[in-house]
Amino acid sequence: MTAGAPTLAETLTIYVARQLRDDDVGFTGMVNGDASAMFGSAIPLAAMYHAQLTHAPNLTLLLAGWLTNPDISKLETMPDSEFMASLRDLDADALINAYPAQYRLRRGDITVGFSNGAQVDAYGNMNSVCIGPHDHPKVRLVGPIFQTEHLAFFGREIIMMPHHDWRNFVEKVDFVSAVGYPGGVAGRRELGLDVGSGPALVITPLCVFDFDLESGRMRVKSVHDGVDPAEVRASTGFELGDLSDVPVTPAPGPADLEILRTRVDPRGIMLSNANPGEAR
Amino acid sequence: MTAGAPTLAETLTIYVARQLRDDDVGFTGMVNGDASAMFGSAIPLAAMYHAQLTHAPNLTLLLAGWLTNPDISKLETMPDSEFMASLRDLDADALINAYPAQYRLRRGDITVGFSNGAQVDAYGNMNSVCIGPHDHPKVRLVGPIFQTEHLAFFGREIIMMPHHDWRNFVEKVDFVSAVGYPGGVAGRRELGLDVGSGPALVITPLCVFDFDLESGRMRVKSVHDGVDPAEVRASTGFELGDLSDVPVTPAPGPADLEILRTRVDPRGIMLSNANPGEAR
Amino acid sequence: MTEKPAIKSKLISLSDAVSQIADGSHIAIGGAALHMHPMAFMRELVRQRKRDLTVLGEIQGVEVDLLAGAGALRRVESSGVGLERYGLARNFRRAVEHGEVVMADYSDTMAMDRIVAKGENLTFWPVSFIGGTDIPRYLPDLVEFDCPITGRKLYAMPPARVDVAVIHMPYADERGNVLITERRLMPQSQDLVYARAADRTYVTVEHIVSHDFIRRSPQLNHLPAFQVTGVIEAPWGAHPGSMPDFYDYDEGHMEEYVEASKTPEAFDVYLERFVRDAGDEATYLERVGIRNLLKARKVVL
Amino acid sequence: MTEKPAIKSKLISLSDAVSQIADGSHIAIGGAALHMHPMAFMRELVRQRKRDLTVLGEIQGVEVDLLAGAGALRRVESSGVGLERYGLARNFRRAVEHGEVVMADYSDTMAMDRIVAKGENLTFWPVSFIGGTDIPRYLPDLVEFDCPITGRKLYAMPPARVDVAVIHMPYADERGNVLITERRLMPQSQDLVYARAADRTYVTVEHIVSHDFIRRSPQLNHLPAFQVTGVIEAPWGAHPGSMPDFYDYDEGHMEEYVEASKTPEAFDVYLERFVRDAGDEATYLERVGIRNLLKARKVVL
Repeated sequence: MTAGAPTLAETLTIYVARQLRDDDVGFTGMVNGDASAMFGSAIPLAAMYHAQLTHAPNLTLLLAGWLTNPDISKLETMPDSEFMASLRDLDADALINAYPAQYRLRRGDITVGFSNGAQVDAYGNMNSVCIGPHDHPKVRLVGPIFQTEHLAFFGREIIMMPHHDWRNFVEKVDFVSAVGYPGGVAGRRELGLDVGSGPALVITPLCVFDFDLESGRMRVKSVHDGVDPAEVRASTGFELGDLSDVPVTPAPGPADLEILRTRVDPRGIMLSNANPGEAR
Repeated sequence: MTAGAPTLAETLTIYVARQLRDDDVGFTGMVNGDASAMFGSAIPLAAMYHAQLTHAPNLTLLLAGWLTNPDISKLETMPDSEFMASLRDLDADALINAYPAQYRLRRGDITVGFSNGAQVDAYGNMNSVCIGPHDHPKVRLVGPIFQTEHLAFFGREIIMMPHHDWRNFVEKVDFVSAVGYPGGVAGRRELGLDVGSGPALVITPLCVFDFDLESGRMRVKSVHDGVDPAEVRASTGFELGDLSDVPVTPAPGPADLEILRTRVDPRGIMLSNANPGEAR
Repeated sequence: MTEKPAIKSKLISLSDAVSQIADGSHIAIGGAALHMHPMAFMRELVRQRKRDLTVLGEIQGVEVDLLAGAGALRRVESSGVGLERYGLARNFRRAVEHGEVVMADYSDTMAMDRIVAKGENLTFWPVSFIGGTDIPRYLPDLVEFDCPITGRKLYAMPPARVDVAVIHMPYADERGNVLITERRLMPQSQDLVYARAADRTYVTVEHIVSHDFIRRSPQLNHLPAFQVTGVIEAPWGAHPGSMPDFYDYDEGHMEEYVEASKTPEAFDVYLERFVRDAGDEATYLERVGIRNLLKARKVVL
Repeated sequence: MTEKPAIKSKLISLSDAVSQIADGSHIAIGGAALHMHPMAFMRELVRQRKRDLTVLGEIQGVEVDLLAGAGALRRVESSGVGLERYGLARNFRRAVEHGEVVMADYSDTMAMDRIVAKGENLTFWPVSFIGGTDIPRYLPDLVEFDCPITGRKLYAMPPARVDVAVIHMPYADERGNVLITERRLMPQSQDLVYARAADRTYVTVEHIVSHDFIRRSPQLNHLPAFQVTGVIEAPWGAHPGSMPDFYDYDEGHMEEYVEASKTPEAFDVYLERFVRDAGDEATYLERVGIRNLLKARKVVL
């Protein structure tokens, strides 16, 4: 069970867990599709639950905003929707059955969130609305959904991108459905957005990005073990600057890995896909 | 049980019941104090329930906005508060346990309401805030409570005044906490208030008033059996005009009275006070 | 004694309810993605060949896709349309890409707040958080204004037009009281917002129950009769989507649906077989097949 | 492996909780009239001689009257203060008539909406229905403006300042999860609005229960721990008012209270005996007397 080198999913789960604080209130929705579900739901859920079991027992896990501190380890299958009775009936602290939900969205109750989008641009703006012009889109996508609020109201947003490709890491998104740092932190302030919110990290199958808060531009913070920085550059549609000193994304230690494998995901239903970066 | 001439409370209950339509949604709170409770709660509740048993079976009775169609006849004592567990547990269609409540206040879900106040003036304005100037009141009263909304949003408001005295029927109230017809219906419209709402009747221990919608002034619609119109005039602090042709408030028929005594208030807990007009 | 009228029954047939929906109506539809949508009502809208409908809500799914594939749809006002594990809603996507359907893009909160504003009869709702997005660019009815208190730039969002709400619920009595079981899911709470915002509200239910059944649990009666226009008994009414406490979504039928939605021609065949030619819901369920239904019914409670 | 910190307990003593309340605080207090107020907390505010408090809520009662009678109150922002069958709140009335306490008069809906606006972090709330009343005349922070959509005259009402919320609830665990029984009364739902609007929220409860007790009924956990600053076990914490499922209001003690409130001198004697000299809640309940408590406890469930 605990043998074997960490998979990328495991490495990223522990990496994300280490970003979490004991006083965090973390929010993730349930995303579908193999790679999307891994990046959008499984890694965030497993990371928050791992953090609760280790350094952040008081972290609050808000599943889709309506299930508080569910016991993720009791999941028998990975839910493919956030609206299923199997989630509703999961052992949890609170089941919110009212609209609006209990957490105070606009007050910043959520201190860390997870989201993804079809496109993200150099300034962390996101797009899940359309490819091509809005009036005659080449591809009509889902819509803004809760992405707008994620980047406007949540504390640190961790953007989980299941695919890393120059077509979805673009200089400018075709439709801004959620706002990063156009003009940096000062630009956010001018737009009336909370400067304590916005994207903190972007995590892909190849690397981790963070942001230069002055310029607002995304920059490579680390590349994953075995990834050539040149591949990151080739897969990214905007300028990344000098990548020669970029470190490797830290690997999980054996203790963290053991907890992950035996207590967070004992049935192997969340992180079992050994290579979530199918687009790589 | 069914012998005996109608009491004033019984007469007024049946009178109010006859104002009610099959498609009405009626709202009353629970008011305290002997005469106030009789006028403010017992008569409206009994009237709505009587209407449900007779000509208006589809009328919706909303007790304090949070209990829908309670079986009033099952009450073992008359509740002296709208926040009591004995009301909460009364046999009913719906118990609203959310804020805001289910009914759509500002949309006019409530088509008929009941309220009272310390003062009411010639234009149907009401006051439950203070006697004397607001900054240094002679008497500090309760506050605007829900009175403002009653007269702004409910359809026909029936103001139930337990005391009829020149000190509480005044030319102008000391503090307008709810608006009648200043400047008539046109005046209401100018104030941005719905012209389909506002006070329809004012019922006292002496008489029934309605309104001249053009001038907005209150006028005597009927005097109760045995009341001298001169007593109404002497007890009213504003001009009432010619009262020589004013009819007598109609008496209930024996069938209505029997239903009231045997099915609406079988324990005699609602309308048992023979003379609710203690201030008379 | 006055002649006593009867207690009104709000129970009507599916076809009578749908016949009361005018072409061009703005309809808030309950449910989310693959779940709890009033699908029986949707199919009857298709059977009666309704046109130019505007659908609104938050997180639309198979219900909008069905209407789009049947050519019943003109406009969607929502935060999204998708089929979860089945990906993009293909009929919807095609209709928007071909300019046949217009999508008005709101964020989740905006999509709900404009419906809340309608229900509360507010003249507008203040939106503070869309500066820098392209959302206002395509919503010409938003008006920029300065907050009267803080001077901050805000958008005034008008209340939504909601002619009709249609939601699918577990239980109702004939009078129109609607009961939801104790552990309700967020979309069911949102359905109540739609129901209270609309000018007329139709509720399809899995079971019509007695009035006494309702009165035993008044704290679960979330939509009292006076707020309901009509109730319709529609067993399996959310199929092929899920209905909590009753059935999960029907994987077998959804695969058939999604496959058909890949081309307009295939989807027309689907519609003919399962909706138009089927003629009613009993025949629809017959053609879906009892084996699919039994499989979907195996939910863990 | 990182060192594992402990699960935080939010359980604190009544005196420690009250010591965290600064003079001059703006406090939203739960309950209504005679019911469900956090009275134990009020008594401790008096014991610790807090001053210049502003109380806000909707339908205040004996809790405001007690603070007024103890000289702890500067201002009330609410739709009303009253004692139901016991009439006007005499200490409050006297304090307002003597200019010692200022009452800011809001209608019920306004009183709630400004607290909702605080919780939702809205910069203002639009009020449409107070034209012709004297309400805006005495609320100088309301600003008239024209609806950006309809041009209609409206008032912008700023969000309330809510430094602290204090509510009394049936159950909580040590972590701060708060459980209300299934049939909750409207004031309990309003308490949740206060709790979510405040910068800090203290919850007194009849019983501290296990974390597992909460997890058996997550649908009744209406205030998850992350929204709670501190929980305090306070049996009979709403006394002399009522607490549904536990006790009715105490008629015997209320009569004594109301009689005492008729003069400042008599009320000072009351305060000395039941609050200040009593020193803590156990002594308060001892002096109230077990016979009064047992009588109030006879509620029909």
